[in-house]
Amino acid sequence: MDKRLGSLAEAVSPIGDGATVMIGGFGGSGAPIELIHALIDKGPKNLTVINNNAGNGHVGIAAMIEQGLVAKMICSFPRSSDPRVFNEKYLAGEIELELVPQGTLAERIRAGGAGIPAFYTPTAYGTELAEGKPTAEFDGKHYVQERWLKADFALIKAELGDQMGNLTYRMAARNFNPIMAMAGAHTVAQVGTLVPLGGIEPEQVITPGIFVDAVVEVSDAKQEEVLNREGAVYP
Amino acid sequence: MDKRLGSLAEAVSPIGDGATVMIGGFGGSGAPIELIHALIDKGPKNLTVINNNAGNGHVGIAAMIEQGLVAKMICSFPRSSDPRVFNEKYLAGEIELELVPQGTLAERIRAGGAGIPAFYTPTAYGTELAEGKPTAEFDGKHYVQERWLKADFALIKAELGDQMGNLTYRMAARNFNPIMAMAGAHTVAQVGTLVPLGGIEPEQVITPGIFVDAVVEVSDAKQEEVLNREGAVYP
Amino acid sequence: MSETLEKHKLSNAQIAWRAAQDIEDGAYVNLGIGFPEMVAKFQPENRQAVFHTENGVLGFGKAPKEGEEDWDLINAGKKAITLNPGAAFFHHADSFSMIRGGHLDVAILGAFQVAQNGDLANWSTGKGVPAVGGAMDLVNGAKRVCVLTDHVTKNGEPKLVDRCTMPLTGVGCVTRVYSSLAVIDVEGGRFVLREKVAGLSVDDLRAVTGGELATDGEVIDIAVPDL
Amino acid sequence: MSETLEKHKLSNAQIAWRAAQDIEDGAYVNLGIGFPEMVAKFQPENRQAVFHTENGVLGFGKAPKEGEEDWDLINAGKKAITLNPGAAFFHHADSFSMIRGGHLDVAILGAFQVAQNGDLANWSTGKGVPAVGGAMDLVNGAKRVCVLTDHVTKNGEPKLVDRCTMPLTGVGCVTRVYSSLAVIDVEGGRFVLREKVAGLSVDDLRAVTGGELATDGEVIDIAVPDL
Repeated sequence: MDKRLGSLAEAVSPIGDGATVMIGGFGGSGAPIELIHALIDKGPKNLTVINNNAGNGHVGIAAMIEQGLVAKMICSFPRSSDPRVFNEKYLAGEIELELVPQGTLAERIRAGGAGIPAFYTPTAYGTELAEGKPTAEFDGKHYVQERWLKADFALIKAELGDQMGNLTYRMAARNFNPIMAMAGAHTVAQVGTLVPLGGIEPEQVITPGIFVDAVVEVSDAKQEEVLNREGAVYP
Repeated sequence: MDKRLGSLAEAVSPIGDGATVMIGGFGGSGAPIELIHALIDKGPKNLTVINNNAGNGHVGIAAMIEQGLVAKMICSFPRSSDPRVFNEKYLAGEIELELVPQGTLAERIRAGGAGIPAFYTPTAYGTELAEGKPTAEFDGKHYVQERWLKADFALIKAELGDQMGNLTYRMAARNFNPIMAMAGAHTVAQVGTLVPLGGIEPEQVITPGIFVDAVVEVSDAKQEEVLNREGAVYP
Repeated sequence: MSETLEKHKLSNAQIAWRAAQDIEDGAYVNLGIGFPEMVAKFQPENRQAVFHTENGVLGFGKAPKEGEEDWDLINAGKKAITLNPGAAFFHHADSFSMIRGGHLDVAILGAFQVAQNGDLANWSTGKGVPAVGGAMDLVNGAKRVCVLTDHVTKNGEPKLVDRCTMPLTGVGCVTRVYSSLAVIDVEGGRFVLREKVAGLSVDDLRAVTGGELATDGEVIDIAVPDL
Repeated sequence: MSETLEKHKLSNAQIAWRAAQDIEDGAYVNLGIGFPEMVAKFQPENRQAVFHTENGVLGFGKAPKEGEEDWDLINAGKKAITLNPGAAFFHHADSFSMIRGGHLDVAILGAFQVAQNGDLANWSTGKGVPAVGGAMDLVNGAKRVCVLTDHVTKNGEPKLVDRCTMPLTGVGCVTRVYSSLAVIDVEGGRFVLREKVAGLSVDDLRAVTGGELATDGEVIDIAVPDL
């Protein structure tokens, strides 16, 4: 078993038009910029992208949107220091938005990975974000039924990885990455360092390899926040 | 903030008659034997105990049952190499059993800790363990609705702990301990070694301290399996 | 009236300071993006609160110096943070398990409107690109949900209202409001005045408060330092 | 007939060997307690399966030598195990997320009865103290659910039946049966014979099989080593 791939292009090659793609990260931390940019190079259209945000500046997810790859965003907070790309498309009616409370987004993704088709949450009860959703009462309190969220692909960023797909994450760059690894039918991880088998202590593995299909090393990965502060534009 | 307690007796002192108590461990691994035995010394009655099993031999949960503390067990597998204590009480109608599939038990506990009052699972659909439970169809497949499981107390075992309640676990002794820590209204952890703050790397914390109310060091903890192989009996 | 209000009203720092005094030692606290973040600065000595941020950190500390930021170590507002000893990282589902599961003692948020039944509107003006973040989870999960806010809008309209007219964040969720003029509990479907700025009467406050502003025992003057 | 069956039937080791040949390189596999555990021993060379156990381990290896057990390192049957390089530990909710979430390629279990519609009964005889463990999760979660079993009970009754009479573990879940006499797929509400022991005819098998035993293309003789 060896899940290592030699190139980013190979890693994103299965992603075609109309795919649903989860992309890890919260703002710039944990965003798999190199995988995203390789996907832009490949250029599939009509993607549905699931991420907490909707891109910042002109790199990463913002660049995907700017380059016309994205038909729909599922996110909790499509705002950033420079949200122009998404905003303009959204206000022009050129991109669809499914707005999901952040905890519900996380739980729906986790449910997708865990085989739980639906669950109840107090979040959003009585608000417009729960309109049209089934509700139920348990022990005198009201809850909204939410459905799992799965994706054809998950693109994530990790710190260490091995050939079986075991992963660790760097500080708060963990965020959505482990649960998206679970919910993607085909999960690709870019890792800062590929280590030999046993290079991650079994007790310190955060994402067990069973959730990961491909691993590609990007030892000089860029941080989205840093790119944006430099005014970078992709491509 | 200092969650350290000086004695096992102090750690179990809030647990009174009729309480629901989650107890970590899978078989002997991860079972907080010293906390359990301290609880036997205190002697509350009519407890509901949640554990994967229902005790083995004459120590730990088996000893709790033998000493008459337990009115009801919620578990998935009340069998062991020496299940006499539970078996006799059960067949005599002296102890109640709620049998829950293991994954549903784990998910119900996790849901209790995560504020999810109910969820749907394919597990047990069409079987007698789903009788009387609501069912629903999603995308053409049938599921059973299961409710969260919470407890007044959780007694767990960890390897390292600090004064804020951050914990790590030893190998497969992790099992139910982290999720029970989440689902217990008052969670007490016995830890093999108390380390200073910062003694656990923030990326290697398995149970963040927010889920833990009290920590007590038991540096010479016994392993249930070893005790049973020695024929130990408590008290 | 508006001049009187301006003269007596607390600064944002003073509101944050007042809120900080109610956070007990050992509390787990989530501070909303922006103004509520100031609460952390005003923790009383000898008390240690542990701060949670939705993106998966417990136990973070002050902002780093400029130039020393690590952009993998940020809070929910995407600002750089540092760690205190005993900090922990975890993924987003675990982070919101802490919130939704009732493990946070206090969430402190801003508000557009708070209603006397505890309804909160703080996420959408109904215009532009909508964005919600974690607010709806926080208001349904934390044991206490506190709001920091100016008592009135820039146009002098009450922000404490009979009934929210803006899109709701949560239903019946707010437990206490720290406004620029008062400390008010939400109890039994009404506002209950606990503290007020010294220069205004209860009736002055009623004039700028929507809904019922009740009293229940003594109303004391808010004591805050100059900030 | 029963003497003929006894003469031709495969040993448990041979059944386990046959099942092992269908496990592809890189597969994630959960083996039930007892007889199915033997499958691990018979992995073809040059193929590497990763074994999962419900109590929170991926990538475990052989049993340790007697006296070298670490009782914190056990499998779901509470037997001591060892780790292979690349192993990982995780908690019970994550472990069953792997199962329920469809991440396991194969689950291999024992059976009391398998019905032609794929129903499985393997957890309760209806007597004594009931115990279910993880079986109900495994049969609803793994991509392929395979059963290892004697073809008939000790009394000669079919274990492959028209309809289960014992308490069900799962509905329509079994995909393949490796019995002591045959390899049988469950497809379209019937048993489809793929392989059989050399000494018996298809009609011989039908005589000891409940429900419909269909054929669909060639039926080959099971090739297994002496074990």
